Amino acid sequence: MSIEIKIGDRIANIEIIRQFENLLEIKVDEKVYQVDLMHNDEGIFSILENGRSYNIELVPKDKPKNYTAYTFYNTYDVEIIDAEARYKRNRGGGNLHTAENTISSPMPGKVVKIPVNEGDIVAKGDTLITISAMKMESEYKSPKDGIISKILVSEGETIDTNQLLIEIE
Amino acid sequence: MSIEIKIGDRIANIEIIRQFENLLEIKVDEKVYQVDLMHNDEGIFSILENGRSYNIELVPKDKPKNYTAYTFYNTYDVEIIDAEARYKRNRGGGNLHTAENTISSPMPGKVVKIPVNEGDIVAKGDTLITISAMKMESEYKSPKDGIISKILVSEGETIDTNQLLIEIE
Amino acid sequence: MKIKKILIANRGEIAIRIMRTCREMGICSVAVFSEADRTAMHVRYAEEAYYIGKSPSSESYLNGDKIIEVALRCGADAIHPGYGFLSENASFAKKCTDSGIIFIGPSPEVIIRMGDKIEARKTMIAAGVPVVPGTTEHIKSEKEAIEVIRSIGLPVMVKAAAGGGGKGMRLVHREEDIIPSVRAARSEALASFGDDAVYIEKYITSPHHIEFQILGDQHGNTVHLFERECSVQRRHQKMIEETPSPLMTPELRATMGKYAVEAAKAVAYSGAGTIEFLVDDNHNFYFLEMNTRLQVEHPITERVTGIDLVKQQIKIAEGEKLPFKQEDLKQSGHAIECRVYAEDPDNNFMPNPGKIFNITQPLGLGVRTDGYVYEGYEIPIYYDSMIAKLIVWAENRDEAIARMRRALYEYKITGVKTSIKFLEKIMETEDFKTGIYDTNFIEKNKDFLTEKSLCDGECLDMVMIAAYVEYLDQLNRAQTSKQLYPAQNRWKKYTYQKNFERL
Amino acid sequence: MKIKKILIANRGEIAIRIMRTCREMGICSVAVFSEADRTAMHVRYAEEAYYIGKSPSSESYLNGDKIIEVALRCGADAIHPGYGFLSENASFAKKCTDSGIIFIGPSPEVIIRMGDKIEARKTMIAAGVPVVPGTTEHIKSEKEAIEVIRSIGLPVMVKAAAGGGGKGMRLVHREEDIIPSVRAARSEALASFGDDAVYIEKYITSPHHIEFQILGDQHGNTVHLFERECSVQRRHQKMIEETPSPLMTPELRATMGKYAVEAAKAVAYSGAGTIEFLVDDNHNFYFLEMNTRLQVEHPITERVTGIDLVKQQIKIAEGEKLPFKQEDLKQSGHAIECRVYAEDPDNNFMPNPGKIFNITQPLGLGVRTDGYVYEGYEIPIYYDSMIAKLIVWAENRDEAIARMRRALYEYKITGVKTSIKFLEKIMETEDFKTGIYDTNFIEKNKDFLTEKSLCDGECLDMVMIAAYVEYLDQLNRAQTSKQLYPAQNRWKKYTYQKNFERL
Repeated sequence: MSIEIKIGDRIANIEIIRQFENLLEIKVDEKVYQVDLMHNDEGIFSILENGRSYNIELVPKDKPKNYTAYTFYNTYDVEIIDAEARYKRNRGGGNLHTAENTISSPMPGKVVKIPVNEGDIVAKGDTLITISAMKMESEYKSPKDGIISKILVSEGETIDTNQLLIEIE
Repeated sequence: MSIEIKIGDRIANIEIIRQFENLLEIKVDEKVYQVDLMHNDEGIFSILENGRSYNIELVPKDKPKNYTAYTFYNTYDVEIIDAEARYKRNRGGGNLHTAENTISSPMPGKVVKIPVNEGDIVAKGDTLITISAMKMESEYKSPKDGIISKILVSEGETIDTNQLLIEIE
Repeated sequence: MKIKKILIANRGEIAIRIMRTCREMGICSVAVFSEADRTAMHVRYAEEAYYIGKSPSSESYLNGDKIIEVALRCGADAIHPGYGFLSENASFAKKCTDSGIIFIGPSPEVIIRMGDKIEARKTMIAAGVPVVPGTTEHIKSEKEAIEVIRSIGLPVMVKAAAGGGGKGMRLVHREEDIIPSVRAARSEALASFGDDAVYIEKYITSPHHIEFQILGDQHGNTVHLFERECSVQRRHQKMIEETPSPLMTPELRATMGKYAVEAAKAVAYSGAGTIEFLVDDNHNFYFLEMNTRLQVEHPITERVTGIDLVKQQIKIAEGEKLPFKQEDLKQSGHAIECRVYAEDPDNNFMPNPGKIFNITQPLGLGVRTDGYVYEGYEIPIYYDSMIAKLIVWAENRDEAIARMRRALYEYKITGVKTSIKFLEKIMETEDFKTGIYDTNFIEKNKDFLTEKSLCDGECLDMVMIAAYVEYLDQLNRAQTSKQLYPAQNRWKKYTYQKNFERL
Repeated sequence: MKIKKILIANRGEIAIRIMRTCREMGICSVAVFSEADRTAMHVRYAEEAYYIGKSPSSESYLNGDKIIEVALRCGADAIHPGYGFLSENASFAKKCTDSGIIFIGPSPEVIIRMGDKIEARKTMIAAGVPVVPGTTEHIKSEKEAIEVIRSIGLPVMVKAAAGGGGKGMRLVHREEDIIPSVRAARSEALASFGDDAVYIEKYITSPHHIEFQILGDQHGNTVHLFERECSVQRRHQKMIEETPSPLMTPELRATMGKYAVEAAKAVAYSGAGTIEFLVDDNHNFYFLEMNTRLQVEHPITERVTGIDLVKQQIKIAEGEKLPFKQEDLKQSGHAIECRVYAEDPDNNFMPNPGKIFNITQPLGLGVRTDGYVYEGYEIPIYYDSMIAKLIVWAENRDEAIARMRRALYEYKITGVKTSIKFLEKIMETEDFKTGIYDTNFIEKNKDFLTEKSLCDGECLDMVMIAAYVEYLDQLNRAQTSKQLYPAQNRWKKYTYQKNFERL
C-alpha cells in the first residue's frame, strides 16, 4: 500500500516495490526508481540514483509527520499524508478553519505588548500582539473582524514556536 | 551511598551530597566540590568549578561501565566500580586470569596469518596470529607457555575490537 | 605592561574569536555569561567562566558594574568588549580604568567625542576630512531647519545627535515634509535617547558604504589597513563585505586612506577603529561616522593583510608600538565575508531562533569560519541573530566569488532557517559578479534574490523517497526498543521490512 | 580542451579536496567507491558516484580497468588520481590516454622513467642535478658491490631499483655485513617486485628531508613553488611539514630551486610534481626521488604562494600555459601542516580504526582543515590511517607554531585514538621550536614526546564527577522511555534524583 507525500503544491503517491538491504525499487507517482539509499538516526540520507549522488536531511517539525527537508540546494516543507492524516483531512477540512480564529507564534520569542483585551471588538488588520526575538520586533494582526475571545499569554512572557496566543471569535 | 571510580592507578570514592538542578555538591574522596554541571545525551559535559571551565566528553567503551574520557588536554580510561562490579571483583579477581589465557584483538582488522593449529604446543612469545589494519601488520604473541586449545577465527576473516581470537591452555 | 588575563565582556562568535588570539598569545581568557548562555560555546571555550545575570542583555552583558566586579574578583588585567554591548560605552571604559583594569579600546574621551554625531562631524571638519554637507550644530528652530535644508537642497536626512540603530532619523524628499519630519525625529530622539537635539545632512541616494580600518598606538603612530566595501545591506545591516572594494582605484584608496588616518589622528586615537564613508558613483566621499571598536567584518582585512587585529589591539593596550609602518602594509588577493543569520529571507528576514540539528562546516583551501553555534545548541531569543561569518580568500575577485559559492554550498545548518541560500543567490547576481552595486543592491535585485531555485523533478522525487523511508523508520522506532547510544550505530541498513504491510 | 567532468580515482580527504576545486571551476565531479566506502564523505560530496568493487584496494581503488570503464560510461573527460593508489601507475595513465580520457598528471613515459630509481638517478646526473653518491647501474656481482662500497665509504644503503615502501632496502654499517645485506635485499626485492636489481647509495645520517614543488605546462614552461621541510617523520612517514624550511637560506633556496626546475625539464615534465632532496647540516643536498603527482602536504605551498595547485593541474591538463613566471612567485608568511592519523602514539603508532563519536573542528584566523571523517562515521580498516590534515598560516614561524598549538587544542575527535595530542607535544618540543631538527627528530625527542601531561588533581576530579553523573544518567535512561529525537533535547537538567538511593 502506498502513502501520499506533499511538498509545496505537489502531492505524490509513493509505493515501495522491492527491497534488498539498502537497494530499493520504489514508485513515485508513475515513475519507478532503483535507488541505493543509506540513512542514519539523525535523518541524514545518502541516495544514489542512476549514478547521481543526493544528500538529504530530514528534520522533524513540531507537528507530527511534518518535516523540513534540506538538500544541498534547497529547503522544503514535507508533509506525510497517511491513512490517519487522510481521515482527519476528510473529516475536518484540515486546520484552515481553526487557523483563521487564532494567532500563533511562528518563532520563539517574548511578548512585548498586547494592545487588546478579552472582549474587545477588533477589525481585520488590527495589531493584536507584538513579539520580540533577537533584537527585532514583529506585530501580528487580526486575520478577520471579530471579538477577542481569549488571550492565552501575557506581556513579558516567553513563548515557543507554534504556541497559541490569542483566539478571535 | 557512594561508588568508586578508577582512572589510571587512582581509585576515588564519589558521593553526591546535594543537588539543585545543575548545581551539585559532590565529594571526591575527602574533597567537597560545588560544581555547576551541564551535560547532553552524547556524553559531553561542561563543568564550572570555582570559576574554572572544564569540558569533558565521555565515550562508552565496549565493556559496560568503562569509558574513555576526553578533556581538552588529555584522554583517560575510566572504570566505574559499583556494587555489581565490586562483587565480581571480589569473587573472581577480575578478568586478569582470563586475559592470560586468550588473545583478543585490540582493534578492528583482518586476520592475515595464523601460524599455529589447535593442539600445538607453544612457548611464551611465539607469534600466534598476524592482524592487518590500515596498511600495517601487527603480530600477537603467546602470553605464556601452553597448548592452543581453540582458534576462533580463520585467515582472511574480518574482526572487531575485543573479539576473542585464540585460547591457550 | 604585559597582559596575562583578559575578561571578554561579550558572547557569540566574537567572544570566541578574541579567546582564540588570547590562547595563541598565552593569555588566560575569562568568559562571562547570562542565564541563557550557560551552555554557549564561549563559556566552554574559556579557561574561566562566571555568571553575570539574567538573559536580557540589560541584566547581563550590559551590566558594566557586575562585569567589572567579576574582573576584579578573578584578577583580570584587562577587559575586551568585542563589538556591540559595552564596546562603545564611555562610562564603562572609564569605570574600567578607574578600577585599574585596562579597557581594550580607545580612551573614554574619544568614545564620547565620536559617539556624539555632531561633535564627530565638527572634529572631522576641523581635521579637513570631507563630511556629508549639512549642519555642524543642532537645529535650534523649525525656521532654521527650513533655511538650512533650502541651502543644502533636498533630499536630506534629519538625524538625532545621540542617534543610532536608525532611531530618530527621517528622510525628507519634499519641502512640505520638512516640519513634520523634524518634529517626528525630535520626539523619537527624545523618547529613545532622552535628548531631542537633531541635525541635518544631505541625503546621498544609493551610496556605497566603504570603511577604512585604522590602527593607532599610544605613541602617536597611526596606519590604515585599507578599505572594506560594505554596501550589501538589508534593514541597514551589513550582509556581505569585501576587500578590495570593486569601486576603488589606487588613487582614491590613497586619498581616502590619508583622510582616515587624519581622522584618527585628530582625536589621538589608540586601538583598532573604523572610519566609515559614504561614496557616490563619481568617487565623491564623505565621512559618515567612526566606530571606536572592532568591526564584525574585520576578518577580511586580516586575510588580505595577514595581520591579526585582535593581537594588535592587545599589544596596543599593553603600550607597545605598532610593529609596522604604512608603507609595510599591502593588500594581497581578495577576501569576501558573508554573515550567516538565523533568519528567514523568504519572510522579510524575520529572526529564527531555535535548536540546531546538524552543522556541516565548509572547509579547505581559502575558507575561514568564525561561528559559535554547535549541534544541539539552542539559539537564544535574546541576542543578535548572526550565528556565523564565512570568510573566503582567493587570488582575485572572480575566484573569491567561486570559492564563496563552493563554501556556501557546503555549509549546512539544519534545524533553524538561515540566510545561507540567500547569500548563495547574491553570489549569482549579475550586479554582484560585475562588482557594480551600491547600498540599493538587495532592493534592486529583490526578485532574483527571492526566486526559488527548485531542484528538478527527480531531485524532488528523491526528497519524497527519503521522507517515505524516514516515516517508515519512525514507525519502526516507535515500536522497538531504542538504542542507548545512537552514535554507536548511526549509519545502518534497514530492518523495517515488516512495516511495509502495516501502511 | 575544456574539461567538464572529472572522475576522481581516489577516496578520503584528497578526493574531497579535488572535488572542492572542481566545484569552484564549475566542473562536475564523479566519485568511485568500494564496498566499505558507501557512506564515505567523498561519495556524498560528489555529483555522481559509482560502485567499483570490494573493500580491499586491490579490488576497487587499484582496479584501473574498472575505473576507466566507469569513466567512459559516465562520460568523464578526465581522471584525477590524487596521491597513492593509481597516481604513479604508468600503465593506468597509458590506458586512460588510450581510452580518450585525460590523465591528470605527467605522461606514462615520465612516470616510468621516474619510477625506476636507477633510471631517475641517471636522468638527474645527466641534467647536472646532484645525487646521493653511489652506483648508476644495478650491481652485477657481490664482488662489484664490495668494490663500490669501498670507494663510496660506509655506511651505505643497498636499494631495490623497483623499490618502494621500505622493501628491498638494507642499511650497511660494517664491511662484513656487505654480502649478507646485498643478498637479503636482492631476495626481498625479487619477492616484492619480481625484480632483484639493486643499487648502492651513500647513507646520509639524519638528513633533512626537503622537497621542491614544481609545476610544468605542456609548452615547456616550468617553475618551482619553493620548498617544504618534511623531516618530522615516524616509521618513514611524514607527520609535520612546514614552509619555509627553517634550514633554508635564500641562496640555498635559489640553487636547489634551479636544480628542481632542471630536474623537471630534463624529462619535459608536465603537471604538478615534487623533487625530493636529502640535505645535510652543511647544506649539501642530493636528489632523492621525484614524485610524479600531488603530495599530501601540498596545502602549505598553496597557503604561502596563494596558488590552488589542483586548479593548476587541471588547467595544465587542459593544455593551458602557466599563468605565472618564476619571478612572479613568492612565499609570504609561514605555513605548517600536521597530519592527523587514527593511531595510538602510546602504542608504537598502531592504527586505530573505529567509529567517530564527536568532532570539533578548529576554526578561525589562519586555520585550514582538510579531512573526510564525520560524526558517526566508521573509519574502515582497509585504507590509510590519515584522517585529516590541519594547516595553519601566520606572518612568521613563531606565530604559526602558536596558532598550530591553539588549533590542535581546539581539535577534538572522540571515539578513536588520534595523533592530535602527540602533534601538540611536537609543537612544544624545544628542537621544533628553535627549528633545529632533522629526520631523527622523533627518535631523539621520544621521551619528551611520550611523556604524559596529566592535568592536575582537580581536573582529574572533574572527570570523576562527570563519569559519576554519566553513570547515574545511564541507569536512569535504562529505566525510562527514551526520546525519539535526542537532538531535540541534547542539553538538559537532571531528572535522576531518584537514582541516588539506588546506588
